[in-house]
Amino acid sequence: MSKLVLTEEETMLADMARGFLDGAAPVTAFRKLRDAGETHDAKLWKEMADMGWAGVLVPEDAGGSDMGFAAANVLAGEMGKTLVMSPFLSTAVMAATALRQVSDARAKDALAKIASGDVTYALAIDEGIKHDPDATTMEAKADGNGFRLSGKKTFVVDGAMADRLLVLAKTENGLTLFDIPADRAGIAREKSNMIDARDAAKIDFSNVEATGDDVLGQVDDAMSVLKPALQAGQAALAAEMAGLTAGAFDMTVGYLKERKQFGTEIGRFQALQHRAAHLWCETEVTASAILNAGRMMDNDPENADLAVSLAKAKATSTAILAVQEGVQMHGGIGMTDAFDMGFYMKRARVGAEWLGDFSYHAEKVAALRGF
Amino acid sequence: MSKLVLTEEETMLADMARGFLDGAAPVTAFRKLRDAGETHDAKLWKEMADMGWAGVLVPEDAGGSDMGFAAANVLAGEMGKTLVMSPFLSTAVMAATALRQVSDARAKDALAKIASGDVTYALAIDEGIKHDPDATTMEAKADGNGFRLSGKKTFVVDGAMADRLLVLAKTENGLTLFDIPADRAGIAREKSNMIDARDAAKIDFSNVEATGDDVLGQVDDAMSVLKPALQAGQAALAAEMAGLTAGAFDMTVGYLKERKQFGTEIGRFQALQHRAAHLWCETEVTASAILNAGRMMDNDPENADLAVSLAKAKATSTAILAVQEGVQMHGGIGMTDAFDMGFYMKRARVGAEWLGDFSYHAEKVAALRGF
Amino acid sequence: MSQGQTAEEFRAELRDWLEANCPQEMRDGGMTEDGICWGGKNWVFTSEAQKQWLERCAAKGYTVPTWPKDCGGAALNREQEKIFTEEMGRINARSPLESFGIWMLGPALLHFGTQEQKTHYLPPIARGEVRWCQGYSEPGAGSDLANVQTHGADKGDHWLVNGQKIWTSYADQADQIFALVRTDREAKKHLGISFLLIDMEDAGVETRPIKMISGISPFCETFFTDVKVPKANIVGTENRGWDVAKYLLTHEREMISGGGAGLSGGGRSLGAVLTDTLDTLDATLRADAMRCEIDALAIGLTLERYKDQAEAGQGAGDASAMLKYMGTELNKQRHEIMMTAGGSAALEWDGDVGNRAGDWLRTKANSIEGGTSEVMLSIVSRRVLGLPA
Amino acid sequence: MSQGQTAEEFRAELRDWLEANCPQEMRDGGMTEDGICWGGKNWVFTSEAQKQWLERCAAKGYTVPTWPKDCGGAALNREQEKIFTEEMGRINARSPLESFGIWMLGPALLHFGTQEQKTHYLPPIARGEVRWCQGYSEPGAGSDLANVQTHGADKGDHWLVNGQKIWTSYADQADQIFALVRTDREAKKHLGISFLLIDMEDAGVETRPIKMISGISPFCETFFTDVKVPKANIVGTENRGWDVAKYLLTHEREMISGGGAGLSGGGRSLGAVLTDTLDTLDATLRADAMRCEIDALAIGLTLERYKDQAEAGQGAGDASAMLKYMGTELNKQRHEIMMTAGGSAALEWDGDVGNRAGDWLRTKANSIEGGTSEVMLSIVSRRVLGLPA
Repeated sequence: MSKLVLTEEETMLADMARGFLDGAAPVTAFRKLRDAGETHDAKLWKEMADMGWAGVLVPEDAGGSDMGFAAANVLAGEMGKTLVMSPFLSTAVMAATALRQVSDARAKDALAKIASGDVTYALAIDEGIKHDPDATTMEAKADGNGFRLSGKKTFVVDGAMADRLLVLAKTENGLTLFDIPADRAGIAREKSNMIDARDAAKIDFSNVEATGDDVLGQVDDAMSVLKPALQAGQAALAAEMAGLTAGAFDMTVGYLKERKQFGTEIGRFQALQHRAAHLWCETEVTASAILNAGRMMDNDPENADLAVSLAKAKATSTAILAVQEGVQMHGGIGMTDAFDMGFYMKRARVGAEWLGDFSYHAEKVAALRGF
Repeated sequence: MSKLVLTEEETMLADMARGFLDGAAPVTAFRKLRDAGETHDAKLWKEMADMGWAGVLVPEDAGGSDMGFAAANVLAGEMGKTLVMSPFLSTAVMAATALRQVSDARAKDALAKIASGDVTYALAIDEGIKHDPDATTMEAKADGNGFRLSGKKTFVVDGAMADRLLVLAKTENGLTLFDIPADRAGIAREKSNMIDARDAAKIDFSNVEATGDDVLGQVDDAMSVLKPALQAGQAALAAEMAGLTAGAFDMTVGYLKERKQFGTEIGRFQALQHRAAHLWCETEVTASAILNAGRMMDNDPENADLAVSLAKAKATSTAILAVQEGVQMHGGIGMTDAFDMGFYMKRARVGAEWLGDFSYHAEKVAALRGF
Repeated sequence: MSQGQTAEEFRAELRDWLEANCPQEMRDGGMTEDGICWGGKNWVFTSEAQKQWLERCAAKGYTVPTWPKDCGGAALNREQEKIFTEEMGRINARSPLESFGIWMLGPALLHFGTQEQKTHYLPPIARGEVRWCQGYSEPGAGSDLANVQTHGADKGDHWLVNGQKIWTSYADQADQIFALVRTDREAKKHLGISFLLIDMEDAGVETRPIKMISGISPFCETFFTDVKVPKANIVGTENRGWDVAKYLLTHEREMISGGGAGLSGGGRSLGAVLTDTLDTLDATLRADAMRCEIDALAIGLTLERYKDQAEAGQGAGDASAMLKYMGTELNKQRHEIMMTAGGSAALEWDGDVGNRAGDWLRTKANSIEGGTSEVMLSIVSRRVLGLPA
Repeated sequence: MSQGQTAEEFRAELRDWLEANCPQEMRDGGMTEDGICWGGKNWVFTSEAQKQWLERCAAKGYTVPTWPKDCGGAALNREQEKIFTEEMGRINARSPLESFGIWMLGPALLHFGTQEQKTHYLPPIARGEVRWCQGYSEPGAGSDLANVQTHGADKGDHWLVNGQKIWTSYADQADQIFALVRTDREAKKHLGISFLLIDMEDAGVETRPIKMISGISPFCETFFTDVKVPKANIVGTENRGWDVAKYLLTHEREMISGGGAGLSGGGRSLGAVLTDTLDTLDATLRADAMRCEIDALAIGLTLERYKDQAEAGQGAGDASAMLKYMGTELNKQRHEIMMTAGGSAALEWDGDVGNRAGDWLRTKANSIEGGTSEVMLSIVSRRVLGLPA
């Protein structure tokens, strides 16, 4: 197994990403989009595609940069620091990973379009208020050579803007994953008014036609395609949350050093020092879990379950702590919309929930550890 | 409902108890007993009986002082502060409460002997490692007009020294509570080597004879007698733990004021100040729960379940926090046997476990609050 | 209700009155942001029932049940107040009126005001005719409340006030403001402050809402430019306004500690709230909910205990910092748990579980406003435990 | 094993060697207090197998696998060391030898010692022939380790040492002690201390065990009265012993952080330990166990990451304070949870669940010895985060 240190390439990638994002997508850019009610920045996504980010998990022969999961996590982490709005997780990480599980010309073509930034994807998986793919009730009824999809999906991240949807539905003997255009007849998308100001949609499928060609992978066997995709998404989301944590933490430590009260910097108060120090310790420990998840997915994907759930669970609890401390230590100013900390708090909450919350992954860790 | 303030009588009782115990049973007395391997101080118990403490829940016409549950909690709290070793909880609180549920001459006689300090009791209830009266498997087989008891009980507090035992056993259609002398043929008692240096025993019952007269209350209906007794014990134990918490906390705050390091009192370090302050807040909140439990048991015993489980759960978590902070803030000295803090830590652990741990009572609270 | 009434007579009479007078629509217990009646000159009743309910309660003194009758109250004693809370809770009645006048200025005037001030200012508060806001904090001062820069220059019969306040709750909707103003720049920090009453319509008073992370604007910035404040508009003694402020902070702490979490008056079980949206609770969620429920019950009892103590003549004093700290931290935790239980539905503004996210974000201010949790812990540490400063 | 070996060749050879040489009795993974072999002149082996296992490992350099060969080690690189840990874990082999010589003095001598000191002192440590203890703390100094009063008077060819140390682990069973001694009373606190090596059999050295709350006495007080210490017995430079001590504290932190919790080398799942004694875990217990397990795994990976970083030339430095803090706090929590799961059986000394109570109480020292958690947090705060002192 590779070492738990960033490689030289990874460090360079992080530096390069940071440099680009500080210019092209600082938090002020997020604020502008939020204020304008925009949930997608097409120009930014095109630039990311040009840098090979959209194709980070696309094979080179499909035009990708094929840098691997650890590299994808590095990018997600840097995006997290400045709350970058992009379809990176749904398209470049999850959809690409799903498509990679299938080796046919159609999938290769789809991967090429992801890498070029020409097509975006969203995953229409969940139906209830908690992440639970196994509880899918939406039906894909056999109809001649194809299927008819009817049902509702919720919390479809990037679902309002995506060009295509990966849709999970029940078929006769199991679950099947469909890859269909988002504008197909019978699909109605309603954009949700999300607290993190990002794109998520409720999608209604009313007798939507799907052919056998629209099936990604095998009928009744969605999970062999979907599971690696979800894992990749969970790990990258964990990395994004660690980035977000770092962003919030840096603001907080900066404030502790600069803000004066009762005649001295508040960072001189030991109670705050120890809480900040504890938080930093948690971020260090979280970083190890995320690095490990990337390594496991790249080197031993069959056995990456524990590593991924560990990373998502730990990143979630650390991010929640970081934004709580961030707001509290900033005092009243941290509560105002004019200040950025609230953005971090809201995004942390959405990240905590998406693709399985702390409990969901803690239960997985417990099961894999024998209790 | 009576008010959640100590009455004048209760305040006087507390002051009087403190005065007596500081002289007769300070922590040094506990240490002496521990060093000598003694788990009972007969002379002390006799003095307590003379003051009416053994009969705190015994009706006046049976020679008791009949001060009520809130008063019993006051006494338990004061004993907790200096780790007083006595059969107060098993005998004066639990056995007396059980006996009070039965109005016959035999019970009255037994109550009189409790009040006078002449007879001590222990409750032989649990068989597994966790408190769970409903899981009793020990059998009392019908045998002529009487019963034959066979099985094992564990964690019988005061079980090695008690004169009599209240034994919970399965009869044909339910559970039955027996009140028998501890030296009856077939009973073998083995004293456990407890971390809190108190009396607890494993007791083996081998075909022990019991007559119909030995049944306390009705056959197959142990709980109508036992449940109030356990509740009284749980509340008084919660009070003892709150006293123990106060004892440990006072030592800790005293140490913070006096101990110097890096050239100043360690109580000047804000991180320790805030932790101490938080702990004090927890003790205040715990005090309310305990006062409320006493009031409910005295005024509305039928509906005291929630109040009692709340008190035991909260007292447990606060005590565990108090001794952990107590040891940590004292540093190395707090870890030595020569220092008293370790006694508090060990007793807190036993108190946490006895008569239902945090989880046990938290589950009860949840059930009573509808989840 | 007469002085000679027994508790049970009082309860029976009250129950009958409530039955006859509380409109059905006001029996939904609604303590959401939308359900509250704040009163004031600009108040627009959300329904005829809300108006009726306020008027009927005001007529009986039930908007401020413990205040003296000549101040608009019903002069209930502690036992009667408990019964009042119980009976209101029994029919799930909404509070007829909430306001900073009731919570804050009222207690201050009852303690420090002249008889004339009491009968002048309090009855309109009790009737919901005048809405007050609070002007304590200033930009940059944060937790250091006594760091007051807003200045009142002595002009004989009035002070000429200049300066700026921040976190003035609902100042844009208030009729009057009670404010801390520095009236002696030479004195020590705590000894040159006066507690003044100012009309928001006075020339020179301007206010600007602050948008919060929860999307709403419950707070404002308020600016004073050459505002004339008559000398009669002072509560307590000149330059001793800090005494009034300190006294009020205690009240504010108790209020914030219990209010948000619905602790007094038997709030709904957290677990029951969670099982509204989820069939089963995962181990970690259930464990968190149980701990939170235990703390909520114990803190609720502590509020009761302190009220009982107050009636017995033992004021909470610095221990009110404990109530404020424990209550607000609990409330934040409670809303974190509710967000987790609400899943993706809680991530939308006004989604299927209502404005749960807004309420959650609002709680984050609880441990900042009215003195931060850190200030509360320092108060306990120094003044209750006597640890060295 | 030769330098040119591939990883897989090394693994195969090691596996064969372990299979042939590790006695069956030594394959129980026993890292309980009783199972440890500490070595030293007074050591009494608990079994023939323990003796054999030590001798066979020592002959291969496997008691100190990463030390140079001329110091008694096997000169394994980081990759080989990982394989070594994995293969030992695979057959559940006990560690052949543990000692303060291995953990503490070894690293100090390898970094600061002369070549002569290395080859003189280290091989006997590696063979388990000499047992060392540590003399840092002094009565009353607590966390203020540099507050050294034990004095060494310069007598030309030796120092005459007088003073007292406390918390000297197993000093009553050790052959030698490495101690901080003040050799310049005029210099600043940190600049007058030397790091000296002293024989416990020297005239004037006395030791007295301290009984702890766990009932055992792993620590002693150690007294020095006119003890002559030759000038050659210094590590590093005179009066610069604090540099050595600081370096060692880093090692100690990493050791304490991982050691107790069995974090490196895939310790057993906490949940699995709990379900040994309980059929089902209540919600709160299960939730606590899950959180603890997640933290244990993440902290274990962090230890691995820091080792990998060290090999890549990035020392942990002050961040080792993080490892110490997180590891010891976790270990305390883990044992609290195990006590709860052990129920009444865990409340007896040596009850049905072994000495669980003793182990639990022992962990309480983890966050005190080798620098308290508070000191660790202050180190992180100041040196890592750069917050003002």
